[in-house]
Amino acid sequence: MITKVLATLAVVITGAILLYGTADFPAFGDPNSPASAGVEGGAPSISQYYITKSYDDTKVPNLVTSVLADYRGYDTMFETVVVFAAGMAIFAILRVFREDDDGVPNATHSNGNSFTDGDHSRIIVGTTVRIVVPVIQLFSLYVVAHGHHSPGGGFQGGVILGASFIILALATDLETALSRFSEKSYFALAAIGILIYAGFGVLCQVLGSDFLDYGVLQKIFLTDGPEMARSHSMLGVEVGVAFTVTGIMFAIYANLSSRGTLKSGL
Amino acid sequence: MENSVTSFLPVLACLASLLAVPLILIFRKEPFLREASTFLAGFAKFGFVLAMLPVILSGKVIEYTFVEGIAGISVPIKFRVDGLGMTFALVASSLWIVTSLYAIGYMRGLKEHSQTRFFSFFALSLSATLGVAFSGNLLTLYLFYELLSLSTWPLVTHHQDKEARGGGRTYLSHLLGTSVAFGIPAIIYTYVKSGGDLSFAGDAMLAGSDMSYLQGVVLLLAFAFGFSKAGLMPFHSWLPGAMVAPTPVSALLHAVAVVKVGVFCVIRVITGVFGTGLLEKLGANLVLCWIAAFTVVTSSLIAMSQDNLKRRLAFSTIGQLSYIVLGVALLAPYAVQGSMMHIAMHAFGKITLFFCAGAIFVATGKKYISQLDGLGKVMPWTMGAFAIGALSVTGLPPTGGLLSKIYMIRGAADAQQFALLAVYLVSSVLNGVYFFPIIYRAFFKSQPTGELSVGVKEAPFACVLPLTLTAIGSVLLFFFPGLLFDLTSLMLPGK
Amino acid sequence: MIFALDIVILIFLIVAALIALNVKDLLSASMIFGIYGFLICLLWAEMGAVDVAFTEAAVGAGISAVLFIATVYNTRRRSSD
Amino acid sequence: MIVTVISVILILAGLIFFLGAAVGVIRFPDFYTRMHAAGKGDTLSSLLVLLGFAVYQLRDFESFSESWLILLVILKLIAISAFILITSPTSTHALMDAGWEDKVKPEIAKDRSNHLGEDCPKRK
Amino acid sequence: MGDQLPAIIVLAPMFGAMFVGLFGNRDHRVCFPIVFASLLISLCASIAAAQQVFTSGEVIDYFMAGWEEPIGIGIHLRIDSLNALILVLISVVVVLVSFFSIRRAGDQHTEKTPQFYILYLLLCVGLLGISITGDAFNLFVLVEVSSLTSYGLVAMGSSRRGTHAALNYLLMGTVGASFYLLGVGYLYLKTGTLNMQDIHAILQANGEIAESNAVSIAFLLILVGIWIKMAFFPLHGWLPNAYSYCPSTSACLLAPLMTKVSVYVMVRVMIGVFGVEWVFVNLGWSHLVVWLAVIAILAGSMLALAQREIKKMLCYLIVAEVGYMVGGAWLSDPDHWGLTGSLYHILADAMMTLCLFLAAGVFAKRLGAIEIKDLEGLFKKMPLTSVAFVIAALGMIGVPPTAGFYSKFYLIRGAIEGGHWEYVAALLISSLVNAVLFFRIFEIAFFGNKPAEGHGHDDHHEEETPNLEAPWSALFPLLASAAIIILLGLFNGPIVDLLRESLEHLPSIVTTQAD
Amino acid sequence: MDSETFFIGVGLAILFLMVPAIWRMTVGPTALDRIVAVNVVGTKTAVLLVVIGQIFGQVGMFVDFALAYALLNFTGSLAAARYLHKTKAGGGHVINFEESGSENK
Repeated sequence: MITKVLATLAVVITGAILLYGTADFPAFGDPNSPASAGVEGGAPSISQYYITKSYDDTKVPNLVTSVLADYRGYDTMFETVVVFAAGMAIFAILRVFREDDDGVPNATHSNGNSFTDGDHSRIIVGTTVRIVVPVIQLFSLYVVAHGHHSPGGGFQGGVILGASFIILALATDLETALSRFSEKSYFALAAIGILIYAGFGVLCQVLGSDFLDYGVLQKIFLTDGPEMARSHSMLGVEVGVAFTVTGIMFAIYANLSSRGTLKSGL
Repeated sequence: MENSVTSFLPVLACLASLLAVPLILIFRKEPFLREASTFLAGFAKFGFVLAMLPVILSGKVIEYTFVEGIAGISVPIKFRVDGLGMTFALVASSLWIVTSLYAIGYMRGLKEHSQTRFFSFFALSLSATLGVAFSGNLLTLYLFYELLSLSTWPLVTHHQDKEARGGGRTYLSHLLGTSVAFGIPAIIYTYVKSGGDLSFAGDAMLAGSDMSYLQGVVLLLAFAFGFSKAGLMPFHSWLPGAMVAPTPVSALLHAVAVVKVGVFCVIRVITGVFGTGLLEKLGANLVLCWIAAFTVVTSSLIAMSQDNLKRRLAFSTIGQLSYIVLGVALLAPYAVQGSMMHIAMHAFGKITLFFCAGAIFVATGKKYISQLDGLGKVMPWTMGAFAIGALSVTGLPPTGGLLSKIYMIRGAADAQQFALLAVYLVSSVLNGVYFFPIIYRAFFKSQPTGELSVGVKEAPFACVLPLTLTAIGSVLLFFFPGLLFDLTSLMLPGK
Repeated sequence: MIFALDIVILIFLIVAALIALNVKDLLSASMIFGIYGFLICLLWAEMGAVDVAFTEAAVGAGISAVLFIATVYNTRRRSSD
Repeated sequence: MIVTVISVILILAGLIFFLGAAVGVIRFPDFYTRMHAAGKGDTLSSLLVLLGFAVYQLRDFESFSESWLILLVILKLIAISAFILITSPTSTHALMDAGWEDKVKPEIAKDRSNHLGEDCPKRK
Repeated sequence: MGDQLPAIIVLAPMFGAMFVGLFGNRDHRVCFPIVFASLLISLCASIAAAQQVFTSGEVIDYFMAGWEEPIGIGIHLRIDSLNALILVLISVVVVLVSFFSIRRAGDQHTEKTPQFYILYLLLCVGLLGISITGDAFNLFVLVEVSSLTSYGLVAMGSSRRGTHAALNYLLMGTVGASFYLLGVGYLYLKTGTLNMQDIHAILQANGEIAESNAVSIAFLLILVGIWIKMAFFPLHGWLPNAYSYCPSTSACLLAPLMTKVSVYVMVRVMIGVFGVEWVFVNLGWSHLVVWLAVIAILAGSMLALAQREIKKMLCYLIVAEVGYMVGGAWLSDPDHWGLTGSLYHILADAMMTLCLFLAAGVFAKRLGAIEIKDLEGLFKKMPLTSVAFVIAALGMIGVPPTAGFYSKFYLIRGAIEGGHWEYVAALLISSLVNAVLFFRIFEIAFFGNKPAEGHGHDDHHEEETPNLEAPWSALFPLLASAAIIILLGLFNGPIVDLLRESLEHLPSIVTTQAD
Repeated sequence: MDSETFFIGVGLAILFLMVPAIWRMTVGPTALDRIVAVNVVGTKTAVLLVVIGQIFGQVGMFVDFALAYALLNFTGSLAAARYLHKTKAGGGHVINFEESGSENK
């Protein structure tokens, strides 16, 4: 009981301190706050720079994607590394290798259409899933590709693709999902994703500029200016992120729901 | 800066015994070769020290820098050999040869276990002792001081039995504890106060700085108790505790090397860190004098009550050490020179006494004074040397102890400290009181009949030879003190 | 930012959060967490941050509810505290 | 003008059906009835509201060639409503089935026995 | 190629991790060569960068993705004299522990070796990234990377206590990271930029922002967040269990680095972002924090005294050492000796902790010794390992030739000049307690193998005990780290001179309590 | 009244129509009732997103988003159904913590 009281006390104190700190925050979204208009002591405000110059720097209308993938691309790379590390950590903790288990989950059950067999209650869900999942996967590719123009991008697309495999696993069972997207392949996909991302970076270094400086890739993409090269390479980078996130999302689900045995799962 | 010569000799001298350690480890299977390598190292060390003697006598100072120090940031690790360092080095290296001879006899006699480990740590502690002797600044001094306490711990606890464990624990807790608790802050405070200069060269570090009386006293006591190897009263109990060690260890280390290092550091602190001028101005030295005086008197009283021969000698050592501390704290030039000479005199005297105690134990297995009746007739050489040693320690004519005592008494008179003069005289009498009953009992009492007298004969030759040599040494020091006198006088003008 | 909607969604959010903490049955707790995710996505959408809202929608609706239920499936259903 | 009127009508109809569903969720006695209200009510009302918005988009539609973008939006809106139409009933069905498996007892008036038992004895 | 060094340092391990991800599963033997190659590359790169910084004296600036003109838009990596040595330290420790991990691949969890090495390399990426970045938000992302991988590494062991400890570690670590993020958010709202240099300039330029509550609360949040990551005393709950119940290879990797890099982050935030005179003069918390550090030191040492397991004892020693570093950094003495001492102590303590944990790992593996009393007759059974263990222990106690003494030397010097006598007392008491701790172990190790009866028995040559010496893959890192401890000690002059280059130009603080 | 306030009105109406779902969530005697609340909130959110898009004026941007939502919305209830199906009236697949602990020692 005492710990509950102490815990609430700590939460209340921290909350009070935080609120006290917000006393002299600028109003929400007012144009001449330090964040948007900059302060005279330091460098010119970065928000102004992004808003005015990001289109003619990277030819990408969606400002968020350009900041995410190009200006602060280094951060996003490490965000993907965090996701990758999470997948590895969950594998390291949960994955269990039985002595008799040969490691490769073999789809042993009947070869009938796994969507509708088993007890009849799976019919309705099975058919809906058979209709919806392909659409979701197609839509997720659209989201990845369309990161430049509308909200979306590598991370969201990857998550939706991962979710589609999870829906597949929910509708039928883990074995069929794993037979379509086995352990070896989703770890390889995850590793390839980050390699694509970092590969773009190193490619820029090889061509003589700094890490992740896509402008110099115009020699490869044969675009007339560095801006279009930046836009193309951002798309490439987004694809890399999508690969990693898809692989890791499904890895986490597979390990979590089957307690690491990759056999009978939720 | 007086002219200083950079030469590699001090390093060779210090490392000579260190190089013996691998030799000892290699020859651990053949005892003879192992003993030979210890001897070789002993002679080499003494040879290198002698080689440095002419340079020092001509007034120059030998320096050698291991690690450069950057001004104001880090302190260099540097050797600087001067008169005081030379006297102590001469004493330590010469007596090491004698002690290794004695140790071989003792160890063979009692068939001790793991002798390789014993001899290697013995050699290691000797190189640490010389390191302290030659250290050029307070940091190097502290470095070798710590190495010495660590390398002597396995020696003290050599028997690995219950008493050894207890003795070792008190030994280390005192030495390491005081050096960390008082030594480190004192050194760093001096470093801060003197603006980044810890070296003994030139005039004393804190000579220029403005120190209040209180700061002076606290710092002086921190140093005095920090270097607790000098055995000042509250932190002296490690010395009787260390008697648990085999006799060669207590002979060389606890009569010559370890305790003298403590006193050596106190002398360095008073002459090198404070400088006699500053102490006189502050008058902070009187506190130290009275502590030393108190130690002298009480340790002599305790010594009288001890029945175990080695414990009595231990308490007498504590008393003698406080003689030296008292002498230096008096600040009078004669007293300082007398105390420096007393290092050598007491070393020769006390080591003879410890050798005799060991010889008696090897020959008869007896430890207690009450059992020594009539031993003089049976072991004439040992007891004869014991008598000479006793004379030297109490400071009577035919032995060197007298000279250093006279200087110290003269110094006390110059400094108009008549009360301390009285302490000197009284304690000399007390020395006599706790030594002569032993001699009387050995020579003039008849041997008790029955079990004790049969088969008792003189100690093995390897034990008797060293103790006679040191006895002769202390007598020689009386007749030819010239060398010792010149070395210690070198130190005086500068301070 | 649409002030009117904002207030209502914030209230719902707080209610959902408190309930999610107090409910004993872990399955309902994960379901309420699903609702919490939906409301957060709405909040960010009406504050104008579309990309973040999209991510929260995909992760909140798509995966985190399912992962919570999978965890409850593999552990106990009744929460201990 | 006519377009906005139609869309307002559709949206209001949708809201009314939402209201019906909402009342159903509160008032109905047991799980099945609430689920039934929520499932059906929400699907239809979302459909209506979304169609209302799709119609509303037509208000500044000139010709097929220039404002194809608006058509795209309308198509997507219709797609959303189509998918809601597909997925929402499925999830209702799945939950109902799970509820039934979980032996959740429907509220039946005291005197009426469980007629479902009689009607389809074989499906226990 | 020379100017690409910062990127190479961070990315070599990342590429290594990915290649292990791809090729490791097929055949585990290929893992270690990739790991070793990538770590070696980053080691050479960091040494080259450090050498370049110290010879030319100016800072290496590296603008990620080429965005340079307005300072804040891209991410900006900096290697100055402050973090050049930290980079070298991390890569050295990481290479040494990779040797130690060869043996580990042999026994438990052989199926998970590739995953272990991936987490291992990604942790190195996180740590190197943290110490090299000049951007506040990027620091958070890298803290995330390193904490996540360390949760994985701690939880990998098969023992149930290990996973439970990892859960506590995860919960507290996430709280710490979110505090840091909140702090950075507050700062962004008040200054409008995320680049450390830029924030510093803004805080210097206009006073009223620096005076505002939001900025001081931002500093408090960042500080508390980092203190949790650092296991500073009141917030250290996760460390003892996490580092003692996890597999010994992870313990050897995490113990020396995680807490020390967080201390570096605290110093970087204090100097680089908020500025020294703002932190000490404007805020004036230095007395409070020094007293907290004193409590941390004493509590850490006392708790270490009470432990029976070796690793638990070492963990509480880490808590005490963190107290040293935080106390040192906050001494606010006139010419920054406290800061120099704590930076130097990062280097010294990392090596000492590495050596001690390697030794503890070897004891656990070869002798099955978990408790202190199992270490009977250690000196006889494993002579070489115990030599390294003794050197590291002397370092912890503060015996001169080792680096431990010199770091205490600078810390105490700073404390005396800053007038913090309670900090001096705490340091000395803690050294004494360390002495008792380690000599208790030496006593058991030294006395154990001889029956405790009187002296003078007959056999006089040592009988041969079975030599349980550790394999070379464990011995090499042990002896190397012991040697480095002594070398760090002997050459502390030049090292501290380099460290002080960045502290030189800081304004000296003339505070009231300087006596 | 112009279209913007109308759509805010519609938004508010939908939000107020969510109140019973939230109430069902708080009170809901069994877990299943709370799942009903999830379903109701789920579908309403998709519609609300389009309303917010309309208030902001760029429906095109929000439509993608709402479509994603509509597609992913039913995973929650599918997972819950699957869970209940698997654990059949609490009997079926109950793992006691100790036994599972020993298995992966």
